[in-house]
Amino acid sequence: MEDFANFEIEIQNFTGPLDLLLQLIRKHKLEISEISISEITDKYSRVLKKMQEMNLDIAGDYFVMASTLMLMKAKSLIPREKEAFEEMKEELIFKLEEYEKITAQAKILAEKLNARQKMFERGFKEDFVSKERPLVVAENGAFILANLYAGVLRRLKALEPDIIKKSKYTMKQVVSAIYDFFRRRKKARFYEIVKGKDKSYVVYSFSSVLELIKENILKGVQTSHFAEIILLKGKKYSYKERDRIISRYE
Amino acid sequence: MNKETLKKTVEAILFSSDTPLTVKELASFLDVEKSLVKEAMDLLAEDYKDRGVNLVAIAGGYQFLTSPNVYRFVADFHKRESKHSFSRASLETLAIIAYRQPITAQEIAALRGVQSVSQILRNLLEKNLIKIAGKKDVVGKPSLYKTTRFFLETFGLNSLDDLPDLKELGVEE
Amino acid sequence: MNKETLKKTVEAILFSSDTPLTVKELASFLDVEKSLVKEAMDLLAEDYKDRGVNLVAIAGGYQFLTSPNVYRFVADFHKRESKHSFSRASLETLAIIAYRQPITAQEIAALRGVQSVSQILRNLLEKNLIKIAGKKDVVGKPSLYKTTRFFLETFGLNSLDDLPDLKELGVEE
Repeated sequence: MEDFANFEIEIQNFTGPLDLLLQLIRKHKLEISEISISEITDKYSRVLKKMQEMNLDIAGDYFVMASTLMLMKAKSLIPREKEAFEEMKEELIFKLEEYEKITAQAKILAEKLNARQKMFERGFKEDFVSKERPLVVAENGAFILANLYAGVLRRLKALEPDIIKKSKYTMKQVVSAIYDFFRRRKKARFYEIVKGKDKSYVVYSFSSVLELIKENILKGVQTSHFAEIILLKGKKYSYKERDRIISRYE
Repeated sequence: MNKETLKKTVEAILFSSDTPLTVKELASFLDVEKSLVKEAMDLLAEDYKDRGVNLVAIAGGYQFLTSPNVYRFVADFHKRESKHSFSRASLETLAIIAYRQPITAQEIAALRGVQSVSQILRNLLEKNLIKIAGKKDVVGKPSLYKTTRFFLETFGLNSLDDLPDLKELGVEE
Repeated sequence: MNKETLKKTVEAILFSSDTPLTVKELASFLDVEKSLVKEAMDLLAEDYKDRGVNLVAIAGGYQFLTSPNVYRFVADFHKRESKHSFSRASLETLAIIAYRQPITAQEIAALRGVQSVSQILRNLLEKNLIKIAGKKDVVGKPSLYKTTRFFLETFGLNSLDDLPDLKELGVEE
Protein backbone atom coordinates (compact mmCIF):
# COMPACT_ATOMS: atom_id res chain seq x y z
CA MET A 1 0.00 0.00 0.00
CA GLU A 2 2.15 2.80 -1.35
CA ASP A 3 0.97 5.91 0.30
CA PHE A 4 -1.11 5.11 3.34
CA ALA A 5 1.68 5.87 5.75
CA ASN A 6 1.03 9.58 5.89
CA PHE A 7 -2.65 9.16 5.17
CA GLU A 8 -3.36 7.45 8.42
CA ILE A 9 -3.23 10.57 10.51
CA GLU A 10 -6.14 12.02 8.62
CA ILE A 11 -8.05 8.80 8.27
CA GLN A 12 -10.25 9.42 11.28
CA ASN A 13 -10.84 12.99 10.33
CA PHE A 14 -12.86 12.69 7.16
CA THR A 15 -16.08 14.61 7.47
CA GLY A 16 -17.80 12.31 4.97
CA PRO A 17 -17.33 10.37 1.74
CA LEU A 18 -16.97 13.52 -0.38
CA ASP A 19 -14.22 14.70 1.92
CA LEU A 20 -12.44 11.39 1.56
CA LEU A 21 -12.75 11.51 -2.22
CA LEU A 22 -11.54 15.09 -2.38
CA GLN A 23 -8.55 14.35 -0.18
CA LEU A 24 -7.66 11.42 -2.43
CA ILE A 25 -7.92 13.64 -5.48
CA ARG A 26 -5.76 16.32 -3.90
CA LYS A 27 -3.24 13.83 -2.66
CA HIS A 28 -2.74 12.49 -6.16
CA LYS A 29 -2.80 16.00 -7.61
CA LEU A 30 -5.68 15.20 -9.91
CA GLU A 31 -8.22 17.58 -11.40
CA ILE A 32 -11.76 16.94 -10.23
CA SER A 33 -13.09 17.24 -13.76
CA GLU A 34 -10.65 14.69 -15.08
CA ILE A 35 -10.98 11.89 -12.56
CA SER A 36 -11.11 8.32 -13.73
CA ILE A 37 -13.95 6.53 -12.00
CA SER A 38 -12.30 3.13 -11.90
CA GLU A 39 -9.12 4.58 -10.45
CA ILE A 40 -10.87 6.60 -7.81
CA THR A 41 -13.14 3.66 -6.96
CA ASP A 42 -10.09 1.55 -6.33
CA LYS A 43 -8.36 4.17 -4.20
CA TYR A 44 -11.54 4.84 -2.27
CA SER A 45 -12.17 1.16 -1.57
CA ARG A 46 -8.63 0.72 -0.34
CA VAL A 47 -8.96 3.52 2.20
CA LEU A 48 -12.30 2.09 3.29
CA LYS A 49 -10.71 -1.31 3.72
CA LYS A 50 -7.89 0.26 5.69
CA MET A 51 -10.42 1.98 7.92
CA GLN A 52 -12.15 -1.34 8.50
CA GLU A 53 -8.84 -2.99 9.35
CA MET A 54 -8.28 -0.28 11.90
CA ASN A 55 -11.67 -1.14 13.36
CA LEU A 56 -12.92 2.38 12.95
CA ASP A 57 -16.57 2.99 13.37
CA ILE A 58 -17.46 3.82 9.79
CA ALA A 59 -20.70 5.59 9.00
CA GLY A 60 -23.03 4.04 6.43
CA ASP A 61 -22.49 7.10 4.23
CA TYR A 62 -19.09 5.74 3.20
CA PHE A 63 -20.61 2.45 2.03
CA VAL A 64 -23.31 4.22 0.09
CA MET A 65 -20.59 6.07 -1.79
CA ALA A 66 -18.67 2.83 -2.29
CA SER A 67 -21.73 1.19 -3.82
CA THR A 68 -22.41 4.22 -5.99
CA LEU A 69 -18.84 4.15 -7.26
CA MET A 70 -19.04 0.42 -7.96
CA LEU A 71 -22.33 0.85 -9.73
CA MET A 72 -20.78 3.55 -11.90
CA LYS A 73 -17.84 1.34 -12.67
CA ALA A 74 -20.20 -1.46 -13.63
CA LYS A 75 -22.19 0.83 -15.89
CA SER A 76 -19.05 2.13 -17.54
CA LEU A 77 -18.34 -1.39 -18.76
CA ILE A 78 -21.74 -1.90 -20.31
CA PRO A 79 -22.07 -0.12 -23.66
CA ARG A 80 -25.82 0.48 -23.42
CA GLU A 81 -25.35 2.04 -19.96
CA LYS A 82 -22.88 4.55 -21.31
CA GLU A 83 -25.27 7.46 -21.12
CA ALA A 84 -26.37 6.67 -17.58
CA PHE A 85 -22.74 6.40 -16.60
CA GLU A 86 -21.87 9.78 -18.07
CA GLU A 87 -24.78 11.32 -16.20
CA MET A 88 -23.72 9.84 -12.90
CA LYS A 89 -20.14 10.90 -13.44
CA GLU A 90 -21.18 14.44 -14.23
CA GLU A 91 -23.25 14.55 -11.06
CA LEU A 92 -20.37 13.29 -8.97
CA ILE A 93 -18.00 15.85 -10.45
CA PHE A 94 -20.52 18.59 -9.76
CA LYS A 95 -20.90 17.44 -6.16
CA LEU A 96 -17.15 17.34 -5.66
CA GLU A 97 -16.71 20.81 -7.10
CA GLU A 98 -19.45 22.18 -4.85
CA TYR A 99 -17.88 20.42 -1.92
CA GLU A 100 -14.50 21.92 -2.71
CA LYS A 101 -16.06 25.37 -2.47
CA ILE A 102 -17.53 24.45 0.91
CA THR A 103 -14.13 23.46 2.25
CA ALA A 104 -12.75 26.81 1.09
CA GLN A 105 -15.62 28.62 2.80
CA ALA A 106 -15.13 26.60 5.98
CA LYS A 107 -11.50 27.69 5.92
CA ILE A 108 -12.55 31.32 5.69
CA LEU A 109 -14.77 30.83 8.73
CA ALA A 110 -11.93 29.18 10.63
CA GLU A 111 -9.70 32.17 9.86
CA LYS A 112 -12.36 34.65 10.96
CA LEU A 113 -12.91 32.69 14.16
CA ASN A 114 -9.21 32.65 14.82
CA ALA A 115 -8.93 36.42 14.38
CA ARG A 116 -11.94 37.06 16.63
CA GLN A 117 -10.53 34.83 19.31
CA LYS A 118 -7.48 37.01 19.57
CA MET A 119 -9.69 39.68 21.09
CA PHE A 120 -11.36 39.48 24.46
CA GLU A 121 -14.51 41.09 25.70
CA ARG A 122 -15.16 42.73 29.03
CA GLY A 123 -15.25 40.62 32.16
CA PHE A 124 -13.69 37.63 30.51
CA LYS A 125 -13.97 34.89 33.10
CA GLU A 126 -12.75 31.36 33.47
CA ASP A 127 -16.24 30.06 34.20
CA PHE A 128 -17.80 32.04 31.43
CA VAL A 129 -20.30 29.36 30.57
CA SER A 130 -21.26 28.50 34.09
CA LYS A 131 -24.55 26.62 34.31
CA GLU A 132 -26.05 29.12 36.69
CA ARG A 133 -25.69 31.93 34.21
CA PRO A 134 -29.17 33.13 33.33
CA LEU A 135 -30.40 32.17 29.90
CA VAL A 136 -30.75 35.20 27.69
CA VAL A 137 -33.63 35.03 25.32
CA ALA A 138 -32.50 36.58 22.11
CA GLU A 139 -33.56 35.70 18.58
CA ASN A 140 -33.26 32.00 19.29
CA GLY A 141 -35.62 32.12 22.25
CA ALA A 142 -38.23 29.86 20.70
CA PHE A 143 -35.63 27.20 20.07
CA ILE A 144 -34.38 27.41 23.64
CA LEU A 145 -37.97 26.85 24.78
CA ALA A 146 -38.43 23.92 22.42
CA ASN A 147 -35.19 22.41 23.55
CA LEU A 148 -36.08 22.71 27.22
CA TYR A 149 -39.45 21.12 26.57
CA ALA A 150 -37.78 18.34 24.59
CA GLY A 151 -35.52 17.88 27.59
CA VAL A 152 -38.56 17.49 29.85
CA LEU A 153 -40.03 14.88 27.49
CA ARG A 154 -36.74 13.00 27.26
CA ARG A 155 -36.49 12.95 31.03
CA LEU A 156 -39.97 11.43 31.21
CA LYS A 157 -39.16 8.93 28.46
CA ALA A 158 -36.08 7.84 30.33
CA LEU A 159 -38.41 6.42 32.96
CA GLU A 160 -40.26 4.31 30.39
CA PRO A 161 -38.87 1.03 29.07
CA ASP A 162 -36.74 1.43 25.99
CA ILE A 163 -38.37 0.60 22.71
CA ILE A 164 -35.79 0.23 20.00
CA LYS A 165 -36.94 1.55 16.70
CA LYS A 166 -36.75 -1.10 14.03
CA SER A 167 -34.91 -0.17 10.88
CA LYS A 168 -36.52 -0.74 7.53
CA TYR A 169 -34.38 -3.74 6.73
CA THR A 170 -32.81 -6.42 8.85
CA MET A 171 -29.65 -8.40 8.19
CA LYS A 172 -31.87 -11.47 8.17
CA GLN A 173 -33.93 -10.15 5.27
CA VAL A 174 -30.93 -9.05 3.28
CA VAL A 175 -28.91 -12.22 3.81
CA SER A 176 -31.97 -14.33 2.93
CA ALA A 177 -32.52 -12.28 -0.21
CA ILE A 178 -28.91 -12.84 -1.25
CA TYR A 179 -29.36 -16.58 -0.68
CA ASP A 180 -32.54 -16.53 -2.79
CA PHE A 181 -30.47 -15.12 -5.59
CA PHE A 182 -28.19 -18.11 -5.56
CA ARG A 183 -30.97 -20.70 -5.37
CA ARG A 184 -30.94 -21.33 -9.12
CA ARG A 185 -27.63 -19.97 -10.18
CA LYS A 186 -23.98 -20.09 -9.36
CA LYS A 187 -23.00 -16.53 -9.95
CA ALA A 188 -24.37 -13.00 -9.69
CA ARG A 189 -23.13 -9.48 -10.02
CA PHE A 190 -23.36 -7.25 -6.95
CA TYR A 191 -25.12 -4.70 -9.12
CA GLU A 192 -27.92 -7.19 -9.81
CA ILE A 193 -28.53 -7.82 -6.14
CA VAL A 194 -29.14 -4.18 -5.34
CA LYS A 195 -30.70 -3.14 -8.65
CA GLY A 196 -33.65 -0.83 -8.08
CA LYS A 197 -33.28 -0.84 -4.30
CA ASP A 198 -32.85 2.17 -2.03
CA LYS A 199 -29.65 3.37 -0.45
CA SER A 200 -30.04 1.73 2.92
CA TYR A 201 -30.68 -1.61 1.21
CA VAL A 202 -27.46 -1.13 -0.74
CA VAL A 203 -25.58 -0.45 2.48
CA TYR A 204 -27.00 -3.53 4.17
CA SER A 205 -26.26 -5.68 1.11
CA PHE A 206 -22.74 -4.39 0.81
CA SER A 207 -21.84 -5.19 4.39
CA SER A 208 -23.64 -8.55 4.20
CA VAL A 209 -21.72 -9.50 1.07
CA LEU A 210 -18.44 -8.56 2.76
CA GLU A 211 -19.44 -10.72 5.70
CA LEU A 212 -20.39 -13.66 3.48
CA ILE A 213 -17.12 -13.41 1.57
CA LYS A 214 -15.17 -13.35 4.81
CA GLU A 215 -16.97 -16.51 5.90
CA ASN A 216 -16.20 -18.28 2.61
CA ILE A 217 -19.90 -18.60 1.89
CA LEU A 218 -19.51 -16.49 -1.20
CA LYS A 219 -16.50 -15.75 -3.32
CA GLY A 220 -15.84 -12.36 -4.82
CA VAL A 221 -14.06 -12.23 -8.18
CA GLN A 222 -13.00 -9.45 -10.45
CA THR A 223 -12.15 -10.07 -14.10
CA SER A 224 -9.65 -7.26 -14.02
CA HIS A 225 -8.30 -5.19 -11.19
CA PHE A 226 -10.91 -2.46 -11.33
CA ALA A 227 -13.85 -4.40 -12.68
CA GLU A 228 -17.17 -5.03 -11.05
CA ILE A 229 -17.39 -7.59 -8.27
CA ILE A 230 -18.84 -10.90 -9.39
CA LEU A 231 -20.13 -13.14 -6.67
CA LEU A 232 -19.89 -16.94 -6.77
CA LYS A 233 -21.04 -19.62 -4.36
CA GLY A 234 -18.23 -20.32 -1.93
CA LYS A 235 -16.93 -23.45 -0.26
CA LYS A 236 -19.12 -23.11 2.77
CA TYR A 237 -22.31 -22.13 0.96
CA SER A 238 -25.20 -23.89 2.70
CA TYR A 239 -28.47 -23.06 4.37
CA LYS A 240 -27.03 -24.16 7.65
CA GLU A 241 -24.35 -21.47 7.30
CA ARG A 242 -27.02 -18.95 6.35
CA ASP A 243 -28.92 -19.61 9.55
CA ARG A 244 -25.71 -19.38 11.55
CA ILE A 245 -24.93 -15.94 10.10
CA ILE A 246 -28.49 -14.76 10.57
CA SER A 247 -28.58 -15.92 14.17
CA ARG A 248 -25.77 -13.48 14.93
CA TYR A 249 -28.03 -10.59 14.24
CA GLU A 250 -30.96 -11.76 16.28
CA MET B 1 8.68 44.77 26.38
CA ASN B 2 8.78 48.48 25.65
CA LYS B 3 6.75 51.00 27.65
CA GLU B 4 4.15 51.44 24.93
CA THR B 5 3.41 47.71 24.68
CA LEU B 6 3.44 47.41 28.46
CA LYS B 7 0.84 50.14 28.78
CA LYS B 8 -1.39 48.51 26.14
CA THR B 9 -1.02 45.10 27.74
CA VAL B 10 -1.91 46.40 31.19
CA GLU B 11 -4.88 48.24 29.69
CA ALA B 12 -6.13 45.10 27.91
CA ILE B 13 -5.71 42.82 30.92
CA LEU B 14 -7.47 45.28 33.23
CA PHE B 15 -10.29 45.67 30.72
CA SER B 16 -10.84 41.96 30.30
CA SER B 17 -10.74 41.22 34.01
CA ASP B 18 -13.83 41.41 36.17
CA THR B 19 -12.00 41.98 39.44
CA PRO B 20 -9.45 44.62 40.52
CA LEU B 21 -5.82 43.66 39.85
CA THR B 22 -2.81 44.78 41.83
CA VAL B 23 0.46 46.19 40.55
CA LYS B 24 2.21 43.25 42.15
CA GLU B 25 0.07 40.64 40.36
CA LEU B 26 0.61 42.23 36.97
CA ALA B 27 4.33 42.83 37.51
CA SER B 28 4.89 39.25 38.52
CA PHE B 29 2.82 37.88 35.62
CA LEU B 30 4.51 40.08 33.02
CA ASP B 31 7.89 39.65 34.70
CA VAL B 32 8.68 43.38 34.78
CA GLU B 33 9.57 45.85 37.54
CA LYS B 34 6.68 46.90 39.74
CA SER B 35 7.64 50.53 39.25
CA LEU B 36 7.12 50.15 35.50
CA VAL B 37 3.65 48.66 35.94
CA LYS B 38 2.78 51.41 38.41
CA GLU B 39 3.92 54.00 35.89
CA ALA B 40 1.75 52.42 33.17
CA MET B 41 -1.28 52.37 35.50
CA ASP B 42 -0.78 56.03 36.39
CA LEU B 43 -0.57 56.98 32.74
CA LEU B 44 -3.75 55.01 32.03
CA ALA B 45 -5.57 56.59 34.99
CA GLU B 46 -4.66 59.97 33.54
CA ASP B 47 -5.81 59.00 30.01
CA TYR B 48 -9.18 57.84 31.32
CA LYS B 49 -9.66 60.72 33.80
CA ASP B 50 -12.32 62.57 31.83
CA ARG B 51 -13.79 59.66 29.91
CA GLY B 52 -17.01 57.68 30.37
CA VAL B 53 -14.87 54.96 31.91
CA ASN B 54 -12.25 55.56 34.61
CA LEU B 55 -9.41 53.54 36.03
CA VAL B 56 -10.17 53.43 39.73
CA ALA B 57 -8.02 52.35 42.69
CA ILE B 58 -10.07 49.77 44.53
CA ALA B 59 -9.32 47.13 47.17
CA GLY B 60 -5.59 47.71 46.86
CA GLY B 61 -5.78 47.16 43.10
CA TYR B 62 -7.06 48.86 39.97
CA GLN B 63 -10.21 48.32 37.97
CA PHE B 64 -11.94 49.99 35.04
CA LEU B 65 -15.34 51.28 36.13
CA THR B 66 -17.89 53.40 34.33
CA SER B 67 -17.86 57.04 35.37
CA PRO B 68 -20.22 57.96 38.23
CA ASN B 69 -21.49 60.85 36.06
CA VAL B 70 -23.22 58.49 33.66
CA TYR B 71 -24.06 55.84 36.24
CA ARG B 72 -27.84 56.19 35.93
CA PHE B 73 -27.88 55.40 32.21
CA VAL B 74 -25.57 52.44 32.46
CA ALA B 75 -27.52 50.93 35.34
CA ASP B 76 -30.86 51.44 33.58
CA PHE B 77 -29.56 50.01 30.33
CA HIS B 78 -28.39 46.79 31.92
CA LYS B 79 -31.50 46.50 34.04
CA ARG B 80 -33.56 46.63 30.90
CA GLU B 81 -31.37 44.01 29.30
CA SER B 82 -31.83 41.68 32.24
CA LYS B 83 -35.56 41.60 31.55
CA HIS B 84 -34.73 39.16 28.82
CA SER B 85 -32.88 36.76 31.02
CA PHE B 86 -34.48 33.85 32.84
CA SER B 87 -33.46 31.10 35.19
CA ARG B 88 -33.48 27.65 33.68
CA ALA B 89 -36.35 26.56 35.92
CA SER B 90 -38.63 29.40 34.87
CA LEU B 91 -37.80 28.97 31.20
CA GLU B 92 -38.50 25.26 31.42
CA THR B 93 -41.86 26.03 33.03
CA LEU B 94 -42.61 28.54 30.31
CA ALA B 95 -41.70 25.94 27.69
CA ILE B 96 -44.13 23.43 29.17
CA ILE B 97 -46.94 26.00 29.23
CA ALA B 98 -46.17 27.07 25.66
CA TYR B 99 -46.40 23.52 24.30
CA ARG B 100 -49.11 22.12 26.57
CA GLN B 101 -51.51 24.97 27.20
CA PRO B 102 -53.95 25.21 28.83
CA ILE B 103 -52.34 23.40 31.75
CA THR B 104 -52.63 23.37 35.55
CA ALA B 105 -49.88 24.04 38.08
CA GLN B 106 -50.06 20.45 39.24
CA GLU B 107 -49.59 19.07 35.74
CA ILE B 108 -46.58 21.33 35.22
CA ALA B 109 -45.05 20.20 38.50
CA ALA B 110 -45.58 16.55 37.51
CA LEU B 111 -43.88 17.06 34.15
CA ARG B 112 -40.95 18.83 35.75
CA GLY B 113 -40.72 16.26 38.52
CA VAL B 114 -40.94 18.83 41.32
CA GLN B 115 -43.31 19.42 44.23
CA SER B 116 -44.45 22.91 43.40
CA VAL B 117 -44.08 25.55 40.71
CA SER B 118 -46.20 28.26 42.35
CA GLN B 119 -43.29 30.65 42.95
CA ILE B 120 -42.21 30.43 39.33
CA LEU B 121 -45.77 30.84 38.06
CA ARG B 122 -46.22 33.97 40.17
CA ASN B 123 -43.05 35.36 38.68
CA LEU B 124 -44.11 34.60 35.10
CA LEU B 125 -47.55 36.12 35.78
CA GLU B 126 -45.84 39.28 37.07
CA LYS B 127 -43.72 39.47 33.93
CA ASN B 128 -46.94 39.20 31.92
CA LEU B 129 -45.65 36.15 30.06
CA ILE B 130 -48.50 33.88 31.18
CA LYS B 131 -52.12 34.37 32.22
CA ILE B 132 -54.85 32.42 33.95
CA ALA B 133 -57.42 31.23 31.42
CA GLY B 134 -60.26 29.60 33.33
CA LYS B 135 -60.47 26.65 35.67
CA LYS B 136 -60.11 22.98 34.90
CA ASP B 137 -63.32 21.05 35.45
CA VAL B 138 -61.94 18.57 37.97
CA VAL B 139 -62.00 18.32 41.74
CA GLY B 140 -60.64 21.49 43.32
CA LYS B 141 -61.12 23.49 40.10
CA PRO B 142 -57.44 24.32 39.58
CA SER B 143 -56.48 27.32 37.42
CA LEU B 144 -55.43 26.76 33.83
CA TYR B 145 -52.41 28.67 32.52
CA LYS B 146 -51.77 29.98 29.02
CA THR B 147 -49.07 32.11 27.43
CA THR B 148 -49.82 35.75 26.58
CA ARG B 149 -49.45 37.83 23.50
CA PHE B 150 -46.48 39.49 25.19
CA PHE B 151 -44.91 36.03 25.40
CA LEU B 152 -45.10 35.75 21.61
CA GLU B 153 -43.49 39.17 21.22
CA THR B 154 -40.69 38.37 23.64
CA PHE B 155 -39.84 35.17 21.85
CA GLY B 156 -40.22 36.58 18.38
CA LEU B 157 -43.15 34.37 17.43
CA ASN B 158 -46.09 35.28 15.24
CA SER B 159 -48.25 32.56 16.69
CA LEU B 160 -47.90 29.41 18.74
CA ASP B 161 -47.71 27.44 15.49
CA ASP B 162 -44.28 28.97 15.01
CA LEU B 163 -42.87 27.06 17.97
CA PRO B 164 -40.25 24.64 16.65
CA ASP B 165 -41.44 21.18 15.74
CA LEU B 166 -40.31 18.68 18.36
CA LYS B 167 -39.63 16.04 15.74
CA GLU B 168 -36.70 18.15 14.60
CA LEU B 169 -35.23 17.80 18.05
CA GLY B 170 -35.52 14.06 17.80
CA VAL B 171 -38.34 13.81 20.33
CA GLU B 172 -41.75 12.28 19.84
CA GLU B 173 -44.54 13.95 21.71
CA MET C 1 -28.07 65.58 26.55
CA ASN C 2 -25.08 67.40 25.08
CA LYS C 3 -22.64 65.69 22.74
CA GLU C 4 -19.96 65.36 25.38
CA THR C 5 -22.28 63.58 27.82
CA LEU C 6 -23.71 61.46 25.02
CA LYS C 7 -20.23 60.31 24.02
CA LYS C 8 -19.36 59.42 27.62
CA THR C 9 -22.65 57.61 28.12
CA VAL C 10 -22.23 55.59 24.94
CA GLU C 11 -18.66 54.82 25.94
CA ALA C 12 -19.69 53.66 29.41
CA ILE C 13 -22.56 51.48 28.20
CA LEU C 14 -20.46 49.87 25.48
CA PHE C 15 -17.57 49.40 27.88
CA SER C 16 -19.70 47.63 30.44
CA SER C 17 -21.34 45.32 27.93
CA ASP C 18 -19.94 41.94 26.97
CA THR C 19 -21.86 41.81 23.69
CA PRO C 20 -22.00 44.19 20.73
CA LEU C 21 -24.68 46.87 20.87
CA THR C 22 -26.17 48.53 17.81
CA VAL C 23 -26.66 52.23 17.11
CA LYS C 24 -30.38 51.52 16.97
CA GLU C 25 -30.50 49.87 20.40
CA LEU C 26 -28.58 52.70 22.04
CA ALA C 27 -30.47 55.47 20.24
CA SER C 28 -33.80 54.01 21.25
CA PHE C 29 -32.71 53.53 24.85
CA LEU C 30 -31.24 57.02 25.18
CA ASP C 31 -34.02 58.53 23.09
CA VAL C 32 -31.69 60.47 20.79
CA GLU C 33 -31.18 60.59 17.03
CA LYS C 34 -29.42 57.59 15.55
CA SER C 35 -27.06 59.89 13.64
CA LEU C 36 -25.85 61.39 16.93
CA VAL C 37 -25.15 57.99 18.43
CA LYS C 38 -23.37 56.96 15.26
CA GLU C 39 -21.24 60.11 15.43
CA ALA C 40 -20.32 59.40 19.07
CA MET C 41 -19.38 55.82 18.19
CA ASP C 42 -17.20 56.92 15.29
CA LEU C 43 -15.38 59.40 17.54
CA LEU C 44 -14.85 56.67 20.14
CA ALA C 45 -13.58 54.19 17.56
CA GLU C 46 -11.03 56.81 16.53
CA ASP C 47 -10.02 57.55 20.17
CA TYR C 48 -9.40 53.86 20.83
CA LYS C 49 -7.73 53.05 17.53
CA ASP C 50 -4.21 52.67 18.89
CA ARG C 51 -5.00 51.59 22.42
CA GLY C 52 -4.87 48.20 24.17
CA VAL C 53 -8.64 48.10 23.85
CA ASN C 54 -10.39 48.88 20.54
CA LEU C 55 -13.95 49.64 19.54
CA VAL C 56 -14.74 47.02 16.89
CA ALA C 57 -17.69 46.82 14.47
CA ILE C 58 -19.28 43.42 14.99
CA ALA C 59 -22.66 41.89 14.17
CA GLY C 60 -24.01 45.21 12.97
CA GLY C 61 -23.05 46.85 16.27
CA TYR C 62 -20.00 47.91 18.21
CA GLN C 63 -18.09 46.20 20.97
CA PHE C 64 -14.99 47.04 23.02
CA LEU C 65 -12.45 44.23 22.63
CA THR C 66 -8.83 43.89 23.61
CA SER C 67 -6.36 44.57 20.80
CA PRO C 68 -5.15 41.51 18.89
CA ASN C 69 -1.62 42.92 19.24
CA VAL C 70 -1.50 42.04 22.93
CA TYR C 71 -3.48 38.81 22.52
CA ARG C 72 -0.80 36.47 23.87
CA PHE C 73 -0.51 38.25 27.22
CA VAL C 74 -4.24 38.54 27.77
CA ALA C 75 -4.84 34.90 26.90
CA ASP C 76 -2.01 33.77 29.17
CA PHE C 77 -3.13 35.98 32.01
CA HIS C 78 -6.60 34.44 31.99
CA LYS C 79 -5.12 31.01 31.27
CA ARG C 80 -7.62 30.61 28.57
CA GLU C 81 -7.40 30.04 24.89
CA SER C 82 -10.57 30.30 22.95
CA LYS C 83 -14.13 29.83 24.03
CA HIS C 84 -15.28 27.97 20.99
CA SER C 85 -13.78 25.18 19.03
CA PHE C 86 -15.42 23.46 16.13
CA SER C 87 -14.96 20.17 14.38
CA ARG C 88 -14.37 20.35 10.63
CA ALA C 89 -17.79 18.82 10.06
CA SER C 90 -19.50 21.60 12.03
CA LEU C 91 -17.44 24.30 10.34
CA GLU C 92 -18.43 22.90 6.95
CA THR C 93 -22.06 22.81 7.99
CA LEU C 94 -21.85 26.38 9.25
CA ALA C 95 -20.14 27.46 6.03
CA ILE C 96 -22.94 25.90 3.99
CA ILE C 97 -25.59 27.70 6.04
CA ALA C 98 -23.70 31.00 6.14
CA TYR C 99 -23.13 31.11 2.38
CA ARG C 100 -26.38 29.57 1.18
CA GLN C 101 -29.04 30.53 3.69
CA PRO C 102 -31.91 29.91 4.06
CA ILE C 103 -31.37 26.19 3.51
CA THR C 104 -32.96 22.92 4.62
CA ALA C 105 -31.31 20.05 6.50
CA GLN C 106 -31.73 17.80 3.49
CA GLU C 107 -29.99 20.26 1.19
CA ILE C 108 -27.12 20.55 3.65
CA ALA C 109 -26.78 16.76 3.88
CA ALA C 110 -26.77 16.45 0.08
CA LEU C 111 -24.01 19.06 -0.23
CA ARG C 112 -21.91 17.27 2.37
CA GLY C 113 -22.60 13.88 0.81
CA VAL C 114 -23.99 12.38 4.01
CA GLN C 115 -27.35 10.91 4.99
CA SER C 116 -28.12 13.12 7.95
CA VAL C 117 -26.86 16.28 9.58
CA SER C 118 -29.48 16.45 12.33
CA GLN C 119 -27.00 15.87 15.15
CA ILE C 120 -24.75 18.71 14.01
CA LEU C 121 -27.70 21.02 13.43
CA ARG C 122 -29.03 20.33 16.90
CA ASN C 123 -25.63 21.14 18.31
CA LEU C 124 -25.36 24.41 16.37
CA LEU C 125 -28.89 25.35 17.43
CA GLU C 126 -28.00 24.70 21.04
CA LYS C 127 -24.96 26.93 20.69
CA ASN C 128 -27.27 29.60 19.27
CA LEU C 129 -25.17 29.84 16.09
CA ILE C 130 -28.05 28.99 13.78
CA LYS C 131 -31.80 29.36 13.98
CA ILE C 132 -34.88 27.98 12.31
CA ALA C 133 -36.31 30.67 10.06
CA GLY C 134 -39.54 29.40 8.61
CA LYS C 135 -40.49 26.40 6.53
CA LYS C 136 -39.76 25.69 2.90
CA ASP C 137 -42.86 25.55 0.78
CA VAL C 138 -42.35 22.04 -0.56
CA VAL C 139 -43.70 18.63 0.41
CA GLY C 140 -43.10 17.94 4.09
CA LYS C 141 -42.52 21.63 4.85
CA PRO C 142 -38.93 21.20 6.01
CA SER C 143 -37.42 23.86 8.28
CA LEU C 144 -35.13 26.46 6.82
CA TYR C 145 -31.94 27.28 8.69
CA LYS C 146 -30.13 30.60 8.95
CA THR C 147 -27.18 31.90 10.91
CA THR C 148 -27.85 34.09 13.96
CA ARG C 149 -26.52 37.39 15.18
CA PHE C 150 -24.53 35.42 17.72
CA PHE C 151 -22.86 33.63 14.81
CA LEU C 152 -21.63 37.01 13.56
CA GLU C 153 -20.42 37.87 17.07
CA THR C 154 -18.59 34.58 17.47
CA PHE C 155 -16.85 34.85 14.14
CA GLY C 156 -16.15 38.57 14.49
CA LEU C 157 -18.17 39.48 11.41
CA ASN C 158 -20.01 42.75 11.06
CA SER C 159 -22.44 41.27 8.55
CA LEU C 160 -22.66 38.31 6.19
CA ASP C 161 -21.18 40.58 3.53
CA ASP C 162 -17.92 40.30 5.47
CA LEU C 163 -17.61 36.75 4.26
CA PRO C 164 -15.39 37.05 1.23
CA ASP C 165 -16.55 35.85 -2.11
CA LEU C 166 -14.55 32.89 -3.33
CA LYS C 167 -13.67 34.79 -6.48
CA GLU C 168 -11.71 37.28 -4.39
CA LEU C 169 -9.65 34.40 -3.12
CA GLY C 170 -8.89 33.17 -6.60
CA VAL C 171 -11.24 30.19 -6.41
CA GLU C 172 -13.69 29.90 -9.26
CA GLU C 173 -17.24 29.96 -8.04
